[in-house]
Amino acid sequence: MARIASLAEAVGELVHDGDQVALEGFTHLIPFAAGHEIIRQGRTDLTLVRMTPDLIYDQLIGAGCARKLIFSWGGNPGVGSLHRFRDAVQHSWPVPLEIEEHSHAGMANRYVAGASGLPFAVLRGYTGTDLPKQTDTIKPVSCPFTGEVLTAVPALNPDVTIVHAQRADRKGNVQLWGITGVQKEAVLAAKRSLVTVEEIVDELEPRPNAVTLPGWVVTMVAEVPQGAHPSYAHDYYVRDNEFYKQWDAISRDRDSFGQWLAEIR
Amino acid sequence: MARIASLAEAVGELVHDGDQVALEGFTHLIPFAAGHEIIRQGRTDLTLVRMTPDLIYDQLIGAGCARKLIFSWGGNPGVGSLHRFRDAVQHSWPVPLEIEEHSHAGMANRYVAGASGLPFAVLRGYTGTDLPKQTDTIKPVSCPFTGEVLTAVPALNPDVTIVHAQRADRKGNVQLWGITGVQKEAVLAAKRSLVTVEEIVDELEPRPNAVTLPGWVVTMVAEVPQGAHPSYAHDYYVRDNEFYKQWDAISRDRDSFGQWLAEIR
Amino acid sequence: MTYTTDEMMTVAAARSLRDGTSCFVGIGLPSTAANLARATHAPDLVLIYESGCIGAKPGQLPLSIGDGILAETADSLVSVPEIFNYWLQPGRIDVGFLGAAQLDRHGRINTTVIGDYADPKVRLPGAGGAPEIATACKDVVIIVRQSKRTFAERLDFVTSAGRPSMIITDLGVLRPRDGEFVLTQVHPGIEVSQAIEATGWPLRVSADLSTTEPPTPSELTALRRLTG
Amino acid sequence: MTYTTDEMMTVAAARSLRDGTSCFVGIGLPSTAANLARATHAPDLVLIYESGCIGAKPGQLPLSIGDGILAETADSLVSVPEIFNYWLQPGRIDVGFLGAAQLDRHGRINTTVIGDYADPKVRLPGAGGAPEIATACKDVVIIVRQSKRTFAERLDFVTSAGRPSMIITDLGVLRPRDGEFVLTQVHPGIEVSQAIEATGWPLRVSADLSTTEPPTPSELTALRRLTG
Repeated sequence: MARIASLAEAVGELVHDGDQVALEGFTHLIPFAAGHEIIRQGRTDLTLVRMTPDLIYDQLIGAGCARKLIFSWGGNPGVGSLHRFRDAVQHSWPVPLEIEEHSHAGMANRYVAGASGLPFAVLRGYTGTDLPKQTDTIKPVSCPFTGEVLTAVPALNPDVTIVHAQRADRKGNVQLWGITGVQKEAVLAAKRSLVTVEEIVDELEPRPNAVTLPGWVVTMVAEVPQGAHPSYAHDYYVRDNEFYKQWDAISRDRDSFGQWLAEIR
Repeated sequence: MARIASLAEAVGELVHDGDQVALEGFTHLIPFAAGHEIIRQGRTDLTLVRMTPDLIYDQLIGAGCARKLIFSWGGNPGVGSLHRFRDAVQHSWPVPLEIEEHSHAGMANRYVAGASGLPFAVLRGYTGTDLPKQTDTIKPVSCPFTGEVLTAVPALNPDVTIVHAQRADRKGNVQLWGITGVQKEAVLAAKRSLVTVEEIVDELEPRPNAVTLPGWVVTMVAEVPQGAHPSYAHDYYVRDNEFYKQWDAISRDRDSFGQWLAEIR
Repeated sequence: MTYTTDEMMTVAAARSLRDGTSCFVGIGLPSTAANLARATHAPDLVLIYESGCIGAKPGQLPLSIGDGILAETADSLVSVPEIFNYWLQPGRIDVGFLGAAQLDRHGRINTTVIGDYADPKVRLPGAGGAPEIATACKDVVIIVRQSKRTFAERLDFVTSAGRPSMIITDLGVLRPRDGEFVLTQVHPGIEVSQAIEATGWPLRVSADLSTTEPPTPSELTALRRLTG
Repeated sequence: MTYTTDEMMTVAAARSLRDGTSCFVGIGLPSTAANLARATHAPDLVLIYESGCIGAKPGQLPLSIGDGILAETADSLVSVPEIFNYWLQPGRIDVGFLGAAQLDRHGRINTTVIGDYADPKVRLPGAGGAPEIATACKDVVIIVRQSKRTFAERLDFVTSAGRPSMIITDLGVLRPRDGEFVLTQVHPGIEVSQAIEATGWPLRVSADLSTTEPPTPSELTALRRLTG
């Protein structure tokens, strides 16, 4: 049974300096509030894992929380670049950022292996690309039956995974719907997990296209309305596309980012 | 877009002598009517694939349709043995039956590999069992990162998969709900597929716990009300537990089975 | 209240399950015992069936591991590949509750063949989920009626090879000591000699042999409500 | 009706999609073109987004590949691992529709870095779904504005290496001939010299060079309704 706590308490207890941390949510249900709480609590040396770093990791990287990034696509969707991510990679600001780079298919399969208790996953991937030259977590593997050579990627098992969902009940059973991305796998792959939710309800009524995570595979649940803003929560609020566009200007130089950071802190 | 046809037409067109055929449905939604149609059309030399052969394959085996069985659990659930399966293995009646035997986890992963376009799947399985001594489709595979030895099983890609679902629309989009077992994987792994449905409707309204198979991955759809009887169709009819019990007597000797067969034919 | 040896076995098996844990449930005796535990001392026991039902709460006993009542009452309903890969395989389930057609002194199970594999005397159903349930769950408990035929000196085939912590029978309870299952508990009214007689290997008896508490009236009432 | 070069490009890309086929859609220009096809000559085109939306039917253009409208209108909504493993990887999708930051004469794409990987001049977003979209779909089409910077003599990094059948730009269409992309089509009003000038490698021109049909009023109306 998941423990229900405040966001500050949950992040304080579950996220430690130096941890490998995955905050997942594929465009939808991105756990922004939890990201801001990590910044507020001043965590450092984190290895951040996420398929699409998005604004949330641009913020954590700019705030100096991260030592390393494991990812597959680091842009501002529909807008352009992630300037804090760029600044860290190109100029080591505010601290150097090591990167471990994959494709979406590779990252998704790394979570699947993690959730499945396997050390690696097999895919048809990275064919003809330069990624295996730069990323040592991409290796060939042969089929024991046909001899065909395929690609292997190692499991991801984050110290802690954080996701946002629409609802939980009082036992910490969690329900999310709409685009559910890789969240189930990311939670099941992790050693500890935190789910922030729009609301805690008495009963989770069944819904189409819903994923339910039983409370006994979730460590902590925190009620955080609007916890995915400026991304969206299906049936609660829409994506704040304006903020995504504004972020381009806010993040473009270190000073304006510093102002944003001071307000968050 | 799937083609909508009669059951006889669909089986006639899709199932050929000598084919590898998977009829799936885990306790729920077992495509019995399609199995009976295969018997009626006198198909022979089939390689039958199914996690739980159940009464449906006991019938096909007793009718002499099968040359080989690929499976993981061959019993009459809650009742006892499959007598026609036993008679075929123990006494080659009515024809010899080759078997290829796995565990549920192995079979499920073989379908997953098939659906994923991979030649094999990796699992932690068969540890300490005698199965790898008898089944040459179980082999060791090493993790390229940790060196750990795990188990590999080859993909299943049936010539044709047949499943039963609650509904389809007129474009052949298929919806099934309740226990959905391994049906999605079995259909996606197959070269051709047939879905029998309780009813064809104008619109598939969204439902909790539903799997939707788009019409463009289904070859043919046939409307067959009660097509899963004596298994059940969630929200349509319950399992005919009495028939499962009666089958024990019907199938126990060749004569009474022969009478049943004459009626089906 | 009087009770049968089967009822004693089921009650003893139910008691072995702690509240708040998760249990991967085989059909038949294991399912009856796990549902009895949920109906008595372990209301928050999480029942998991290989058909993909997680947290099933059937009011009546299911006849198969895929009954509709399991799906309707589950906290979460997943595919069969998912139940094996994401839920069983990583070792996140506390107890595997299994039956057996034949087992040996090491707690290994045969549900495949009696006789030679290529030319069997009796062809049994086969492995099902058991090989992986027996090795992936943190703990494994076997529930089986004890007889010379079932408790075999030698298995014709090893279907599952886990490390069970307990074998619960209609006569008593066996636990591993120095790599071999020995009798550690007899049910009320059962003689040690009966258990020895019903075992195909020379059954050793633990020095600290105890006697099972008989079923309480409330345990029996709950069990009969489930099975009735 | 007058139109922009971007509109011509999008219309040309839309026309390349046949009705009743399936298309794995990247965000931006590819998504606009695929939705235009669905709104015009290909109402039964199946749009597949990497967010897990199969058969999405958005009335308005989505801004990201994970907009709510894609989920709400999809025939089937699946997880991200499933979209890559069960749908993309086996090659069951007819066309992959991709954009590019930089590409070479072989149709290989760079969306990773400009300059040295370890110490890049410009860090680009990276691979996303492109490496597997480019190799797993039966056919691949690239939609990209043509310029010397984008159409590079040499890539600093190969992010995706498929075998596209077409590169559709704001100036014309390139197709592979003897292992190299050559100009096979120019849009109305575009000079061959403009296309050569906007290409970083010595662009060859096909002997059977043709001119694209200009956008019809109904194509333009449909496009402007989508983007407006």
